[in-house]
Amino acid sequence: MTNEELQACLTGEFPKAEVKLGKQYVEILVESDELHAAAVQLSKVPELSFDYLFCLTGVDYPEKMQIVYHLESTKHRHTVVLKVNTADRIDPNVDTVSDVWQTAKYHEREVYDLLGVKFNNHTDLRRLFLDDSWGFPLRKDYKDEVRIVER
Amino acid sequence: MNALFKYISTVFKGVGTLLTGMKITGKYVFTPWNNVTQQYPENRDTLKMFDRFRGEVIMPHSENNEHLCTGCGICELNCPNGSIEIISKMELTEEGKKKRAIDQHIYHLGMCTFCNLCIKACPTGAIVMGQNFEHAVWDRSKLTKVLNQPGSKIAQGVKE
Amino acid sequence: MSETKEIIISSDKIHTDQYLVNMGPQHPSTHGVLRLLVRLEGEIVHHIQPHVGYIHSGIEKMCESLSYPQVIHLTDRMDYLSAHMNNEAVCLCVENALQVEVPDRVKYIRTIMDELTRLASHQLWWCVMGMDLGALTTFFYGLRDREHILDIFEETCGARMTLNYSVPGGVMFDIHANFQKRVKAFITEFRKKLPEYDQLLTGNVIFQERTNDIGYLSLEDAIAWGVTGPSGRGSGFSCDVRKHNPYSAYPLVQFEEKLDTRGDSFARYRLRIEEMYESLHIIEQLIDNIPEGDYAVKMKGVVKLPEGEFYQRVESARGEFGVYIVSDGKKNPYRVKFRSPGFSNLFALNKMAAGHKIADLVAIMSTLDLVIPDIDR
Amino acid sequence: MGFNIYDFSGMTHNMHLWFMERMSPTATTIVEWTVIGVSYMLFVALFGLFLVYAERKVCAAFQQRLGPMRVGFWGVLQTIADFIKLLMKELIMPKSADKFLYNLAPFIVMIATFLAMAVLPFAKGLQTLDFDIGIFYVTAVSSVGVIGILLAGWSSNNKYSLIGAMRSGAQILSYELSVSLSLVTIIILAGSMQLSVIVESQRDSWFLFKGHIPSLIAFVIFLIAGTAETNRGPFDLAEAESELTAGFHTEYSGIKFAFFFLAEYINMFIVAAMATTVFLGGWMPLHFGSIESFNHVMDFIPPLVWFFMKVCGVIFLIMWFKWTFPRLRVDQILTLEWKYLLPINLVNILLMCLVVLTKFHL
Repeated sequence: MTNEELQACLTGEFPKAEVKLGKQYVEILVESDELHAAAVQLSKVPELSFDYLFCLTGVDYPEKMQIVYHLESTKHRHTVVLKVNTADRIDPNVDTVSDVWQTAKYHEREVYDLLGVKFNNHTDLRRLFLDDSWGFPLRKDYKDEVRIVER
Repeated sequence: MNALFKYISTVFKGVGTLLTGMKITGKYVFTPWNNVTQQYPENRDTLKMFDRFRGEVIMPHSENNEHLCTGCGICELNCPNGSIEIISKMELTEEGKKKRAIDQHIYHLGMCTFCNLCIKACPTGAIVMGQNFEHAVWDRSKLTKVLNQPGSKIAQGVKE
Repeated sequence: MSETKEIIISSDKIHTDQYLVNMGPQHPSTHGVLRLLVRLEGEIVHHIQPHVGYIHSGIEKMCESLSYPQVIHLTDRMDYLSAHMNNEAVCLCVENALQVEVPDRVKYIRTIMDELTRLASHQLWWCVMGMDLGALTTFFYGLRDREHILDIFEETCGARMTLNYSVPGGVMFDIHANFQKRVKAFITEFRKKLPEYDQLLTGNVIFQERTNDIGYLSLEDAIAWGVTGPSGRGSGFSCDVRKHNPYSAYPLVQFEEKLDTRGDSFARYRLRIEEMYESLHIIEQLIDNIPEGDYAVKMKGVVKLPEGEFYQRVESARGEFGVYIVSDGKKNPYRVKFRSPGFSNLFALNKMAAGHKIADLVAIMSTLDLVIPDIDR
Repeated sequence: MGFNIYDFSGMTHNMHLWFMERMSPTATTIVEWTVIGVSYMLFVALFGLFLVYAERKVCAAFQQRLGPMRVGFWGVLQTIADFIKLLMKELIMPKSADKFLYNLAPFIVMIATFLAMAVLPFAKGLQTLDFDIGIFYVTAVSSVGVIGILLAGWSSNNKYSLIGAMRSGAQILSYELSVSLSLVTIIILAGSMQLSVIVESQRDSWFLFKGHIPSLIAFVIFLIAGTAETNRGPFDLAEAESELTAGFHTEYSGIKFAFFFLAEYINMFIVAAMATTVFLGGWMPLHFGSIESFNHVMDFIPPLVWFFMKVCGVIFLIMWFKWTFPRLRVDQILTLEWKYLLPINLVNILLMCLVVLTKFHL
């Protein structure tokens, strides 16, 4: 499917979500309470069948946290970027997708570790790289006077 | 009977593959003149690094103790790790104008990652990569170097 | 630790305890500072919990305060065995964002460098694989051949591993005058040495016994766990970025994406060996046809990306490497995420190795070809 | 004292008489024991050092390297330097180790090696004990060493050590069978278990050639099983560097580690010496049936040189195995023994019986 076709298809499938054609990929922005349903739909609908999650990350914007899922379908070879904004920046919460794509389990742990995003229903949400006492280093307001030298 | 035949052929095939492997290693053990060891400190005289090898940042000086550095600080800006510090000073030119010049080009070898960005950015080609790679010292402070030699001055005709 | 609570199980007749062994952070076969918490029963591995982060260096955080050319030199230090692919990924991402078209010469040089890096990485993987299985001599044969590639790198790029050769808009230097001659000499030499690898290790009956039907990973699991590269292709997961999202000079060359549906250790092993042949084939097609031209396009002194999000996928030696850059229009990225192949591959280890023996765990880990800084970043 | 390089029996006999003239029989026995003991210890230390050096050089040659080159000419003093280093190292003991067993283990391993060495005929007359059950004795005492390994693994209170020791136990117990059976094949041929008799009956032709194919198969099986007995690669599961860091001797340091290390190399010597004695004619020179001049030249080389030449050749072969093959897995090592070596061995004994009954070997 080309990006335009994919966009049309996604608009039909997700009437509530915001689907737009980005520079590279089709981007779809869903509400955080609809994330899990959307993820299931994206992976199960035969025309879409996004079965391969190749990148999961979070971005700390001034007002919100955004979790970005890069998905590919190994059957149709089309790619989509699924985005979800959290309501709260300080104590962000989204549903886990690790039951849909297994690899998300550890990617979500990484995002939790570095950005402090909590994933609801995650089976094993512990920090991955850092100590429990550490802050969330990829947040923009993270300060570490010892280890970070500002130039 | 078939099973017995299979068993025997497994044994012979297995031994055969083992002997093939031994042939390869045997080929090398009996040709010791093909050894690839380089005896490093002993071959220091003949050891020549490639001319692009990035060993350390140096500032070449001419025989009149002149270099090409104007003290513009572009290398300092381009360095990702803060290995370069430029201390500039103001000098009076012959016409009596004030002009910025280099006082000390400080280079922290211990922080350098040899990424070549400073050399690529240098507008006058004042700094280059040297081939020396034997950087081990007993004292960490010796890794901080001043690249411009004492008493050196900028060569004639170098413009910022 | 949550694992310690559930270690005691007992059967009706014989009372057996499972026990926990820490493999790593200092362990010869984890190739770095990876720690595997392994739950064993006798020799049988029941569960593997990888603990990572021992050399987490915060590269993504560092990148947020560096300019784009400076970001590139840090990517060398993640997956140090596919340094050039990592460099190239960031460069391609920046070039796509700025819509810069690089000269054909650059594309050719980058592709040749990619494949040389892949060869060097696979050579090191091969010799370490042999060493993990106890055949120590392979280690030196692999390194011996890898030395030639490193010499080529050193002559052209100035460094042996942390190349930092790609820059936005091109490459840092033009190729050295000896480059083509040396590469061709290496190919002739290595085409003679590669069959020896097979004779020494692949055909060996002990090796066959150690790898066949060990560490099975199904296609579904490979996709679900995002196992890419030769490890994923060993399960039949067609995931070669060079084929599906071609970049640089890959659209111009003929090569095959080798797939194997067996999904065991030997499939992953054999695919890497075959990939070495394919890499040689790709280089042979390009090395004589490097077009004349500039080795870099002129870029502005300060590279600024337009506002937006950019993603670039490349095929590194271990699998799919991705760079995700969020830019707010300044000279440093707002957020950089590196999708490292090793990270996803590692966590499929439990799926593959559970139920096998300790020795198999080591072999399976070897076939995944993990580089720990790539996982920890 | 009647020193004869081709026959030491006169010399030893004269020495015995010389002591007897000057001392009481009890004192003579004590002095003789001491002399023998000291000379064995010296031999073990020196030959162990030589073997370690040889291994490093041979391994380097297999890997296209040079090996140690710095200490002394071509690094000949390297192992001595290493030995001094090991002597000076601190002896570390894990806090919760079983102290008595932990300290005992290296000595048991060492004692087993010394016991096995006692019957080896180095040259004519240069043999300490000449039992009529020599082969039986060697197979018996060489398996005492496994107790040391098991103790070391158990008492270290380290899971890696324990796994290594258990592997070693399973391995040595099974391979003991193959070693003995392959020696039985030759006992059938020789009709004696006394090592001096076995060597003597190979005067005209070595058993490797005399016994035709059955003895060749027995030789190969003996080499494989012997390598496994000594815990060397490809059967080095007990130490399995990439799996168990160092296996049963993970927790040992300094001189106690050196004991294990030395014992491994001396065990390799014992296996090679047994292979030499039983299959390759011991200290007997190489003879070809009717080529008189050739046989005469071979006779000129002293038996001691013959013995060590053959031993070094076998040791080189064992090293060749180690530096070529990947390690086997623990279940494969048992498969190899019980499914391949043992049945082949039993059939081989039958074949050998046929050879002997049909007088084919004469």
